[in-house]
Amino acid sequence: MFKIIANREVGPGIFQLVLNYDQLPQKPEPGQFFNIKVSQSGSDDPLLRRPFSIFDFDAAEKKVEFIYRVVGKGTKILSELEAETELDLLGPLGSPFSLNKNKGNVHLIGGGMGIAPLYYLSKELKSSNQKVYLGAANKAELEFFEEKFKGLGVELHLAAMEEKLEIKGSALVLWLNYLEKNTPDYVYTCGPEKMLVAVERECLKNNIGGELSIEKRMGCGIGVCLSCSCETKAEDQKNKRACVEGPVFGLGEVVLSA
Amino acid sequence: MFKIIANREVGPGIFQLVLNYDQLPQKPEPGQFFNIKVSQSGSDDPLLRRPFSIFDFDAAEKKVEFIYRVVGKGTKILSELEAETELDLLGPLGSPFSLNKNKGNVHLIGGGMGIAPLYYLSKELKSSNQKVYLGAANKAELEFFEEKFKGLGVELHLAAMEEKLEIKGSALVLWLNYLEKNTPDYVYTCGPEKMLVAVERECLKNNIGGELSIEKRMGCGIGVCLSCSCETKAEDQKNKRACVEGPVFGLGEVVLSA
Amino acid sequence: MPEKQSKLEQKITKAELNLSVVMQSQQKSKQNNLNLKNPLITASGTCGNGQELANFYDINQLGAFTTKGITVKAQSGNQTPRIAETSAGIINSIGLENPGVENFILEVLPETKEYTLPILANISGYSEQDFEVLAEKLEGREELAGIEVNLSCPNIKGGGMIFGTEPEKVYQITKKVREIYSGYIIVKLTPNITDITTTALAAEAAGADAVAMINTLSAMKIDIEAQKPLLANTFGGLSGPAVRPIAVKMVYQTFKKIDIPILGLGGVKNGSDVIEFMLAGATAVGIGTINMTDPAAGPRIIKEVEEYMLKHQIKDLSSIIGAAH
Amino acid sequence: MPEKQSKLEQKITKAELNLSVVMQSQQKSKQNNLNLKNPLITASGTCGNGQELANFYDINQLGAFTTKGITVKAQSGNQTPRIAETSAGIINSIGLENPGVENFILEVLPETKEYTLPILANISGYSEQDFEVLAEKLEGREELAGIEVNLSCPNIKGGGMIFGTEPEKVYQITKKVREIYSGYIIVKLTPNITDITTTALAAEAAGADAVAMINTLSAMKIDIEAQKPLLANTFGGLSGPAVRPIAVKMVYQTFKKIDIPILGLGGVKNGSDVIEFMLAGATAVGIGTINMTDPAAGPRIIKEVEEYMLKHQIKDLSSIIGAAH
Ligand SMILES: Cc1cc2nc3c(=O)[nH]c(=O)nc-3n(C[C@H](O)[C@H](O)[C@H](O)COP(=O)(O)OP(=O)(O)OC[C@H]3O[C@@H](n4cnc5c(N)ncnc54)[C@H](O)[C@@H]3O)c2cc1C
Ligand SMILES: Cc1cc2nc3c(=O)[nH]c(=O)nc-3n(C[C@H](O)[C@H](O)[C@H](O)COP(=O)(O)OP(=O)(O)OC[C@H]3O[C@@H](n4cnc5c(N)ncnc54)[C@H](O)[C@@H]3O)c2cc1C
Ligand SMILES: Cc1cc2nc3c(=O)[nH]c(=O)nc-3n(C[C@H](O)[C@H](O)[C@H](O)COP(=O)(O)O)c2cc1C
Ligand SMILES: Cc1cc2nc3c(=O)[nH]c(=O)nc-3n(C[C@H](O)[C@H](O)[C@H](O)COP(=O)(O)O)c2cc1C
Ligand code: FES
Ligand code: FES
Repeated sequence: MFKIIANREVGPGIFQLVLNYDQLPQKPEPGQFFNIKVSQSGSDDPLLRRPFSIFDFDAAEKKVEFIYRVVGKGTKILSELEAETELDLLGPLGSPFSLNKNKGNVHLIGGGMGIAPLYYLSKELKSSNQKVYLGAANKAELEFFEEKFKGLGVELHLAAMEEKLEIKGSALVLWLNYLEKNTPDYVYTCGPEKMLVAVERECLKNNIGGELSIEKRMGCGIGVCLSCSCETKAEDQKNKRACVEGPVFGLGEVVLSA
Repeated sequence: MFKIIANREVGPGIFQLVLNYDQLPQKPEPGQFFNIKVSQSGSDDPLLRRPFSIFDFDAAEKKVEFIYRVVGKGTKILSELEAETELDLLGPLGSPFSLNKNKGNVHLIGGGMGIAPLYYLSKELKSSNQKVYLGAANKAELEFFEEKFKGLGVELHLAAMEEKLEIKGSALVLWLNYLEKNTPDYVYTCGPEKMLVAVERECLKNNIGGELSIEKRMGCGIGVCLSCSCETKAEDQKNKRACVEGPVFGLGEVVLSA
Repeated sequence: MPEKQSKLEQKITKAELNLSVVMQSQQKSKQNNLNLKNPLITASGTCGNGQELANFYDINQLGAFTTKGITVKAQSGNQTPRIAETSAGIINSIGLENPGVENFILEVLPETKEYTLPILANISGYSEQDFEVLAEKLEGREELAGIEVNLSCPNIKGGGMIFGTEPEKVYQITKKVREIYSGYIIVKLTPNITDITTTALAAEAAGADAVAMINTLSAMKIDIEAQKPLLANTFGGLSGPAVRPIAVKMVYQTFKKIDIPILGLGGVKNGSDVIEFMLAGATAVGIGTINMTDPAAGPRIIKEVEEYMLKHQIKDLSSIIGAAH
Repeated sequence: MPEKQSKLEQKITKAELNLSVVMQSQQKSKQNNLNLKNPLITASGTCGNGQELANFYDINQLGAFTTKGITVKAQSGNQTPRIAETSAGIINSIGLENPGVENFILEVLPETKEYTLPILANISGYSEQDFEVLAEKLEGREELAGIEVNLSCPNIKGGGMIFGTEPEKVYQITKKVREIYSGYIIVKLTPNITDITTTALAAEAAGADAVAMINTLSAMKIDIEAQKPLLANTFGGLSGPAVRPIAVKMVYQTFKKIDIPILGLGGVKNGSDVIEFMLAGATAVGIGTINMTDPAAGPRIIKEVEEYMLKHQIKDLSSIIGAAH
């Protein structure tokens, strides 16, 4: 059982959800997600759980954190829940980012809510050789993230679409600006699928390895329903499930739709 | 808009819901009800509102109170709502008990949750010549009501099915025991339909006037859907709606089903 | 910056929004069209005859009003319970409680005279002949803009829905009504059918001006404590948000097959649902169950539709009809 | 007091409860019956092939397990999005993604060998002949207790559901499969039909041992921002609590018309829903969508059924089959 400790707006329509847990089946890793039931006990609507990436995790304090944007019915209901409310979560689910390889110069590129999983990743990577490129609509959406990432002491670059920070534009353009002078050995990225496609294209072209995390509509989050199938580029063309084999995939592993 | 001030268990599975209101279209009268939306904003389930009789009303403090038993999905959800939660209510709805006639010796007979509307009625009747007969499953279910009615200074008789209070039995049997020595001029009753049938039969036989309040499954509570139609004993046999012409009817006015 | 600027310049304002829709008539004269100031039409049986809603808003804000279904003779309806709640839906078996067409004309119609919006009378029959009688009685009634022929009521025995599941019957009854009644005719179809386009085509061929879909889905709930059907009538009709995806699909599927307008309904709750039905191909959209749970829904839904139009910079609402195809 | 006492004495305890049900076979030998320790059967396509649920509970606690639908050849399924949420329901258009019957036999069946509960293979075809091929391949496979013939998939073109809407086709396919396959045969019917009893009767006449109802209802959702269908496949099948009242009605209506057992399903979420289906006439009850939202539902539901039995002092669960009639 999970209990809400805090559920507060940290940007325009963006909420930080901090939960306390009794116990977890395993330690959550960066890139994994939880599937959260947002309906009242006994209510059949909304029916499906909502998947959210782990933003932060603290084993000592038995805390798991999420950052979510209010976009529809489920996140609206979630945003109205008060502290002390008990929540029903499934997880941690899915395959995480890989951490253990010797990756050299690492870039993290996050757009919009795709930033959420990168924070816990950045924290766990523990490498000093990390550069983080984040983009969002405006400054207000980035402020919370900026503060958090600064706390990790990583090199941080910010862009916004509606106003000039480092540049006025997307995380992608920001990163591309740096790419030539500063080629990474490995890339982690999460954000709009269009951005993922571009990052993937650029990396494959330049022989840069990396991983991406995608958002697919999910029925179950546990691998039973095949709602989240991704076409692969493997020879056997076997589909992979975003909820089990993903949401993190190697660059070039699955077919993205831009 | 209504806001929960208190929502606490006052008996086994029985809750007292105290609400604050901004404004009401009119002063609620005893026997009227409110139709409460129990689902979260945006959720489509449970779909229908839940009707509850007014237990108490305080215009000075802008408070309206209900007593409800947790019986199913809707009342379960209601019982889990915390103070400060905003609620969507429609009301006051329905036709109230009549108060203004010179009624002489008045009996109030309430069974189970049928006691709820009788408290506000008893309070508003203001007559000293009031005798109240209440019954429930056990003492624990009656304790809260006992205290409240005692506060009104009316003559109070209590019965329980599972243990002996004044008698071991129903409110009906309790009342019938008194009926011969103490014939009322007017009767108000609310409770299980079986009880209403018996009270009605007894009163009609003895030429005692009175009113009863019935619980009918309702679709709308405002008279548009005809879910709550009651057959009448009137000559034109025109149905009456429990939510508009009722829930309070004169004894003998509508056909009860025992 | 320049793009933004020019967008701002072009921006459609609320005052410019045009929510009106025209339900074309098959009868060639333009004056037979049903002109609605917006696509919202109350669904029969869920709004009484309008008076009750007046406590919540002025119903003249809506596109049109449909009265509770009437029959030739007065009906006291089914036994209670007549309503059961299900997941995001309700099952009703009201059983067409109504005063009969004579009293409807004497008592109900005069009350609607105050309304400035088009009124549609919903008619139901136990036999084909019933529909003829009803059409005759209502022919020429100036209070009415048209009639909705309910060939889909699941709550009456030996008639109602059964007519609506057979394209030939739909054709025959519609044709007869068309011969008698000169106003706007909407034929209301049942979703309890393998292929609703067959009955939609039949209605069109017989001269209906429009079809309405959907009426309720045949359904039941069992009281597991009493171990018997919860509704006194055993079966009833399912409506509410639960059925919307079925209704939208039927509208979508029918849109390309017929040329007459569709009144889409089933589970509409918000402005977004109205948009969904219109994108699927509905010209007008019915609001039913929502009136029961949220009597002030009408104007709220209109506001939400307007917000959508502003967001998407849609000046004429009718431009989105069928746009999802 | 004395009544209370005697009631206490007679009281059935949890240990005495008998949840088992027998799905009788039309083939006269008793050994062809499907014996279930309880009525819960996983619904095809909602439980993978069982391994994933093992993280949540031992699926051997259930009555039977139905595998994801298989076809003759491997299928990669429909494009995504394949799922849309609706009010108290979901629409799926998975499109029968599966490895094909050969791989099913080579890869999936061996994995089920660990299970001690009966396994049913769900088969789908694009042509009548497909069903024959599948029946041949599966005939004699000892891992299987039977097959579920899916004549109702709304998610594949030119086959699937269309078979299930025509009683003659249901009869023909069932008869062919019956001639080839000697194990237990359940024919899964579609609710997208005017009268499901016609196809149930056809399945029975052709030798099906049981019928399953319902598969999903044809439905759609439109993405109003993009102004196009949300599912890549446009249409999909509606399941979940929203459809339960329709499913229960169909089971109730069919129970009196056929003599073979009914596997009832559609929107089961709680023990009370299992009871509802059984009271309506189902011998066994499928659990589908609930496994997706609440993977540990199986044992919870069994516990709730037991609680109901204790409350109502029902010793043999099978005694309530059809009791609401
Ligand atoms: C693995 C994974 C991790 C995610 N992590 C985050 C995160 O950390 N922060 C965050 O803000 N969002 C995250 N998302 C997206 C988030 O799940 C959706 O925004 C959310 O489900 C929307 O729910 P809703 O009810 O408000 O929207 P609605 O549109 O009402 O939802 C309707 C249905 O569509 C699904 N849906 C809608 N948008 C998305 C989407 N973008 N991706 C997947 N399903 C969607 C919903 O889950 C639901 O089933 C993640 C998605 C996935 C798959
Ligand atoms: C005019 C009126 C006044 C009432 N006043 C009170 C009161 O003061 N205190 C109290 O505890 N109860 C009262 N009731 C009964 C109360 O409305 C129901 O107990 C409640 O609706 C049950 O909701 P549920 O979701 O928990 O039960 P569920 O069984 O899940 O409800 C399913 C549906 O059935 C309806 N329903 C179930 N039981 C009843 C019932 N007994 N009467 C009418 N509809 C029912 C529900 O409203 C809902 O639509 C009153 C009923 C009416 C009609
Ligand atoms: C209580 C109730 C009564 C109804 N009565 C009628 C009726 O008299 N005639 C008719 O054609 N449809 C009737 N209907 C069907 C509705 O008009 C509408 O077609 C259906 O409910 C689907 O729309 P909704 O989901 O918005 O309610 C009734 C529906 C309800 C819920
Ligand atoms: C994701 C998903 C996949 C399904 N796949 C199949 C299938 O392969 N074969 C089949 O016969 N039914 C399939 N169904 C239908 C279910 O087995 C079941 O009949 C239906 O969902 C109704 O039950 P429910 O409401 O409990 O889910 C599928 C349903 C869902 C939701
Ligand atoms: S969401 Fe069900 S398999 Fe991935
Ligand atoms: S509940 Fe709708 S008319 Fe009374």
